[in-house]
Amino acid sequence: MDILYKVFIEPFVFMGEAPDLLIQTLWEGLVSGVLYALIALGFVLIFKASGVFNFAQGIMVVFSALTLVGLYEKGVPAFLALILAVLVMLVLAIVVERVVLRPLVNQPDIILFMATFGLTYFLIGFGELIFGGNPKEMITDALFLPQGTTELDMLGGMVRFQHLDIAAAVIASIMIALLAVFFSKTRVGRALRAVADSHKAALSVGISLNQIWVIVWFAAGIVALVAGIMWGARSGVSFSLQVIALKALPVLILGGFTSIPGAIIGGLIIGIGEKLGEFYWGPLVGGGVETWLAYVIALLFLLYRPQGLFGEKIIERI
Amino acid sequence: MLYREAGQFKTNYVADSAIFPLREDRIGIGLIILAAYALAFLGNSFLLQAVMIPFLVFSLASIGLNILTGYTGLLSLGTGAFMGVGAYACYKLMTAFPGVNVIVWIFVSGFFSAGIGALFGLPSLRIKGFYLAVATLAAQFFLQWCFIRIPWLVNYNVSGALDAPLRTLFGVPIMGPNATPQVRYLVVLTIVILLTWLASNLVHGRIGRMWIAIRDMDLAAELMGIRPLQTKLLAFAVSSYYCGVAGALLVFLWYGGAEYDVFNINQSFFILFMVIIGGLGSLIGSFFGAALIFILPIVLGIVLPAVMSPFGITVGSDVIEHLRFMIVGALIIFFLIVEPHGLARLWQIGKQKLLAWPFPY
Amino acid sequence: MRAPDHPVMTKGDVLLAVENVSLGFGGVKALTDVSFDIRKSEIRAIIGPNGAGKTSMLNCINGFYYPTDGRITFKGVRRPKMRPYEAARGGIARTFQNVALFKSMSTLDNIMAGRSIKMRSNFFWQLFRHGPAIKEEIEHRRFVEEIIDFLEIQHIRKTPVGRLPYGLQKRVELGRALAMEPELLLLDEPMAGMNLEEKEDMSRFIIEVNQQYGTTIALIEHDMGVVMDLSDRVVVLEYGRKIADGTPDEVKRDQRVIDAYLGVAH
Amino acid sequence: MTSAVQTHPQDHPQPAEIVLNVNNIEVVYDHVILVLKGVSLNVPKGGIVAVLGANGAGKTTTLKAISNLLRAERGEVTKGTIEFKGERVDRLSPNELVRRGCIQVLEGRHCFGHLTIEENLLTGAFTRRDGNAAIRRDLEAIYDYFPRLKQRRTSMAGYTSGGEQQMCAIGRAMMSNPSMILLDEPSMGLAPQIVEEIFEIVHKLNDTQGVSFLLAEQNTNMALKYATYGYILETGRVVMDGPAQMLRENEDVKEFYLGVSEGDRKSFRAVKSYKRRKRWLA
Amino acid sequence: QDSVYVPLFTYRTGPFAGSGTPIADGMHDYLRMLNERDGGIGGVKLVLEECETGYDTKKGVECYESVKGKNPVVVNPWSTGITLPLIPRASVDKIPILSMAYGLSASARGDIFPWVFNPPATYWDGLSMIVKYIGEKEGGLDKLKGKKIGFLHLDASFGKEPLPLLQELAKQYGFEVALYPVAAQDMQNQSSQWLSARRDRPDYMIMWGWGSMNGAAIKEAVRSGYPMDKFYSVWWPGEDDARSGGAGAKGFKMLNWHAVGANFPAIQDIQKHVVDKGLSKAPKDKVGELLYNRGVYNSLLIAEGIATAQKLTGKKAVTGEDVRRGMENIKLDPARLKELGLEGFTDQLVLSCADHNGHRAAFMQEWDGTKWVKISNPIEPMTEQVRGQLEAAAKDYSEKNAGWPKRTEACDKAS
Ligand SMILES: Nc1ncnc2c1ncn2[C@@H]1O[C@H](COP(=O)(O)OP(=O)(O)OP(=O)(O)O)[C@@H](O)[C@H]1O
Ligand SMILES: Nc1ncnc2c1ncn2[C@@H]1O[C@H](COP(=O)(O)OP(=O)(O)OP(=O)(O)O)[C@@H](O)[C@H]1O
Ligand SMILES: [Mg+2]
Ligand SMILES: [Mg+2]
Repeated sequence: MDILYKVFIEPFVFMGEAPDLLIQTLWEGLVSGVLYALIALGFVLIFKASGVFNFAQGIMVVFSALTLVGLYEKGVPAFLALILAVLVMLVLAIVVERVVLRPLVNQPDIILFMATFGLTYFLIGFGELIFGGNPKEMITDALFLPQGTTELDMLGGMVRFQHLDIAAAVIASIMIALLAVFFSKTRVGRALRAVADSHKAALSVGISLNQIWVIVWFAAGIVALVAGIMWGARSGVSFSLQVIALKALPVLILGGFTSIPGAIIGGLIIGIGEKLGEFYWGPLVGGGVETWLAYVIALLFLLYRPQGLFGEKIIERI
Repeated sequence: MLYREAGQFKTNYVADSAIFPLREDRIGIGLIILAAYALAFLGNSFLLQAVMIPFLVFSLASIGLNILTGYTGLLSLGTGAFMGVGAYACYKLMTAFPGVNVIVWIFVSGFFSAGIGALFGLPSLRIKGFYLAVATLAAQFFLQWCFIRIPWLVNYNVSGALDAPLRTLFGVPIMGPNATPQVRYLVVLTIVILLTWLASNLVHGRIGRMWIAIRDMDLAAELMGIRPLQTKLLAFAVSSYYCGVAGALLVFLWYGGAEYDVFNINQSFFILFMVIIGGLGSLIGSFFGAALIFILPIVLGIVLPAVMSPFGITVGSDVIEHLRFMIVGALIIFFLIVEPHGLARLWQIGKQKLLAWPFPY
Repeated sequence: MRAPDHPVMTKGDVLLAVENVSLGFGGVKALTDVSFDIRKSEIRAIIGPNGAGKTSMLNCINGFYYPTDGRITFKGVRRPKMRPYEAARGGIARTFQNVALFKSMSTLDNIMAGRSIKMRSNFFWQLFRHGPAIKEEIEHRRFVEEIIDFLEIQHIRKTPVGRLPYGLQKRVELGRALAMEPELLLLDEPMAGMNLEEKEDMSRFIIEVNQQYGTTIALIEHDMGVVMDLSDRVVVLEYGRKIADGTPDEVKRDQRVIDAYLGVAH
Repeated sequence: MTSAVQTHPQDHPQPAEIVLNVNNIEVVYDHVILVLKGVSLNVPKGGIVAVLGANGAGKTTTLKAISNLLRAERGEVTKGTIEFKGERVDRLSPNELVRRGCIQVLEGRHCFGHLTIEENLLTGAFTRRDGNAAIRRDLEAIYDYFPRLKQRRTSMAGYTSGGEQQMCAIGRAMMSNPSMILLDEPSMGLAPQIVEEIFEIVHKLNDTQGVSFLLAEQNTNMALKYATYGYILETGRVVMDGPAQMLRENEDVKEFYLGVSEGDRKSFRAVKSYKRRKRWLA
Repeated sequence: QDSVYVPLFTYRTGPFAGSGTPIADGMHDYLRMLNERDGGIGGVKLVLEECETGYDTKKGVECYESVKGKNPVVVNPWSTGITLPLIPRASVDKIPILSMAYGLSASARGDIFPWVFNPPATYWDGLSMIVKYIGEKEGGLDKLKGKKIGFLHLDASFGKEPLPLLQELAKQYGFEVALYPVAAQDMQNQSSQWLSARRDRPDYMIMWGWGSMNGAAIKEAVRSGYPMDKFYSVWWPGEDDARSGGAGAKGFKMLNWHAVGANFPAIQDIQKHVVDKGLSKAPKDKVGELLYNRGVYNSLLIAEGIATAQKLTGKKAVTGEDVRRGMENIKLDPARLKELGLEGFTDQLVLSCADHNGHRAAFMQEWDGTKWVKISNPIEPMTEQVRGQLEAAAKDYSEKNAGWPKRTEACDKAS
């Protein structure tokens, strides 16, 4: 009985008692959700366009942010460094297409997945060789990212909103909206979905896989850069940031691999779900449930909808 | 000329459905096994301890994952955790019942991970492909959390770590500080050979065909009367069994002591990559994959400085490490481009060429 | 080949009855109120224009779809909602319109896989590939070799089926279905993409299976020559509805069938 | 090689300009499996050329070699040349070829399952640059050819029936406004009426827009009815070729591909399990 | 030419490179300086070789195996995960392991672990010092009654090791403990922990972190407005970690047992003989920073071990076995430190056959926004409580490892 009370009643009582903390929790969840979504978005783009599950997205986040900061440290003005970082991502997209994707056309997904793992290894080595393994500070000021905190007295307590988080949420939302429109409404967008369906058939109708791939990898590179800037500003730019990309997995799966809105909704569900879970229920088992809660949430949703919330229906026809 | 199919006629189905129908293959396998045993007496302790034992352990884990991912087509990212279950189970068993020989417990510990694996395999009926990965990821992170949070699992050790107490076989220490690399190598080798043989029996028989059927075309398989859930769960269980045994070997016969952290998600990926690069759905590929992913970096670490020093380039260990990462990454991509179906397929093509030799096709 | 396991029915009895079956997917109605029956040991053709619902009909029969309405009776028993493997175990086998072989397996293994439901040796023996396991394996291998001989595919016994040309793949698929020793065999366009010679071969196999073992066959096919020559009775679907049912000759002359399907040429 | 009509393409008087010239190509899959052993063929401008032959003869492989889709299946042209409109194309990427007007309809449909029928058709126009209006117009034209597609335009292609998918694949290729179509088994799985329609469409496109066709087909009857010239492939070699008319009248072709001997169509029920031998495989 | 081989396990790559790099530099540069300035130790050159572990147990074990054959005189794993598998091997291979203030705390017991050294203090020592300091600030340990202390730790054995002691102290002094575990994969994503901290409002926060967890924690603390002067850490954060908190990080406190800065003759010598000659990987301005000096301290112990071994045996090219004896006889008193050019660098350290740790005092230092400032005198650990833990752990270890070899190595009379 006691257990039931602790699990089903107490957390809600507490939510009611301290609404300020509830709001703060929701806000933290929202922010991390948006940031997860931003990483997941990079996965979605590439998956949508080429059916490749890009294991390297995490390292691309780190790599792009490192390039930006690294260039800045070498004395390049911030905005020039930003442009150069974007160019570096373009070059990366082209190289990846040439060297990795082109020879592996029409191979099973898992093989391409593996190839992106090779890419990850390469980028880790390459990035550390150039920029060193030391963590760096994101150049928040030079990029005119807002800092500071707004503290609102409300509901008998105080809720803190970081300006940086607000900016992150806004930028991520704009970015996601733009991409969603681009990929659903344009000719290229349609071609992209075709490619994801079948390389062979796409080739046969004259869709240039090479061109499409460069476009999406570049887009994913830019998304990675934005994610890198935002995460970097929150917790520093270092190679360990790469592991955060793992959190994008449940987001991605929950949203359904191919859906841009899915990434954002999935991000919010996971972000808010895990913060609520950790905050209100975590203490019952000694905390730290956040590490697996996201996956369990995603799993529960999947049992109900095996293709994720917004995923394309799995066609089972014989 | 030495490698020919011609002249070897099969007169009965027993011979024809043998796993190695070619005489040359049988001799080859025999020689390899012999050489592997001989290595225990010829190799130095670095080779045995740092190369061969881990290579065999990872091969075993790869075989486990290959059964699930390669043969049955179910992607799993929870290998690390399933290995962990085996290791912790083995630890509990051998400390609770020190009287029973530890070899028994190593084999028994696999059943625990089999059970847990099957449990986490339940969603596989409904969830497929990359989506299934989330179920196994949930297993990975949840189990890992359990390993840290349940001190009972490590007998309330203050260090929170697993350690390998002294255990003997026929009076010879095989576990613990005094077990020599030779002995441990021989034990691991024997276990791996035995389990590989069993796996090969399984995948070549009815059960293996059912697994492959599910992988290739699960709807058609179901329409042929193959029960999808049972078949998939069996694959999860067998696969996790192998991983569990590999986990126990990893901690107790290789490291000799370890934290929960060796069973983290990276371990899962590491094994998955061995399976893919070795060849999905190939037992021998599991060995190739383990060799490439595990041994190649070691070799590079030795070779790179040696290659560079004649040119007067001396670089730090960190640069070597960076280069090693880059080269391994590039080689993975290279191998995939050369043969996406893994090293096992390259091997097969090589054999086919040999059969056709001296003609190109 | 042996006859199927339960010889409860004799030629001419209704083996399977489809009564007022409808099937819808969201807005699309694939089948509307279709009724017909299949008698023991006959060759029953299902024809109709593309998208008429023929494949969907087969899918209903072997449990892959469950009709939204109506009922299906097999061997006199009304079929509950069941999973496809239960239908398979009940004696219904099929081939597929888009070849659904186990691509990476050899021909032999594909057909052996078709015998999975007949194999019983337990996990333990499988593990050691010994005793009952190997005995059973050999016994079934013998049976499978008979099928291979029958279908004249000895030469590709060990070839991975993914590499075979389409026509042979269809033949292997037939072999796989035969390995189940079914009572009712559903063939979905077994001759699509074949040339004349191969169609002749395939016809021969179908007739032989039907005549020698009394296997009941439901056949979907677009080649009217084949359908008219082989089948005992024909049911015609159009837009998910049954528009004709009868002997080939009757159907051939039916004006609705000519309009909807055959066109003038036939 | 005793057939009476066995000739080499070079020996022919060349009636029209050649758009496609395949010269003695050899194809190897997976580095070890030799499939085509020297195939040569020509397609004249505005011609309909049929490639006939048993299963596994290499028809699909030939077509894929032309459209450069082989590489995606780990196949490779190891010998010989392919020219399209007088240019060597064997090193081009498939989309370059489509841009130049040569498109393939793959065997076994290959529609984009998650796209609707209409989106499928529109992807066919990917390489076109002549504006939306023209594309819309062609889309309507295709709906005219295949009314069934119009009905199902908003369904996901993955859920449509086999025949609908086949129509979709052909329509999709036509959307690219090609000057040459490589058609692989267009009649497979189609109702007789539709087969006829499809061949009529082929004929019409050929007639009115001068589209050339290379047609791999099992339905020899149909193929020879509409084609101007035919090649017969067996185990990776051209064993016979000639004008369609001539092939139709050839005794071997009649017996093995058309199923008529001594003027009558044989009944499928009557076939006996004797093994005949093709004379050219002696 | 005689030489001794000293492998250095380092990690300049991987997720922990941020902490690993300065330590590696410090370790390497001090020994290199000895080579350059004095031609080694006692006339024998040191052969230095770095082996990159990436903080990965697998690679660490591989490093160990690859250096084993070259007769190393000591091994520094620099990771608890790597230390654990090496402990049983050390006695067999006769290679001493120096796990400086990390690793298995029970290995402080020389009678059970003759080959393992973990000076100058265990994590239990460290925790007791922090609690003691907090107690003093409150005006006596008894004033802790009713207070709440948060414990933010890496959710791994390293982070959990001090827990039993913390709980015991909590019972003893009547304070409450709130735990905030941080999983390794969420090191940089700590918003929930700090959110929970807002709910629990702990009066003090103690951190047990490593790698990028430290920097991220300081940032999050600033973000969530936790009072910095109530935030304490064990000895692992570095300047970079504190700096990442920006101006808000002022007041953050941590334990340390050695000086920061380059104002010591020995470190000046490093500048002169190593860094200025381009023999170091460290940028000039990093020399003398906290973790760099930590590396120097580690090498100081190695050098002392070797020097003492030479004195004891009279040999020049000492072996691992000799160095084990040497380590057991280390006596770093102020006089010796002065001799080494490190006067005032650290408190004295005396190891013995039975005590492989020393349980030395450490002091508290505070981040003033740009640098560390020492703010306390050396704080002695609460010996009694710590000893209890240690005894229990050692007993536990020997009980559970029935086959654990009895110490056969003789003790030198000096100790
Ligand atoms: N990807 C591949 N790998 C290996 N062999 C292949 C591959 N694709 C085709 N083949 C082989 O090449 C030969 C020719 O195949 P192809 O598909 O070209 O025949 P086809 O004439 O089109 O036959 P069908 O009438 O069945 O379509 C066959 O024997 C087949 O086994
Ligand atoms: N799972 C499904 N979801 C949605 N629609 C479906 C599904 N299965 C079939 N349909 C629709 O039902 C109709 C009948 O399809 P079916 O495959 O049975 O046709 P068919 O008679 O076999 O045609 P064909 O001769 O072309 O193979 C088609 O319009 C198809 O799009
Ligand atoms: Mg159909
Ligand atoms: Mg073909």
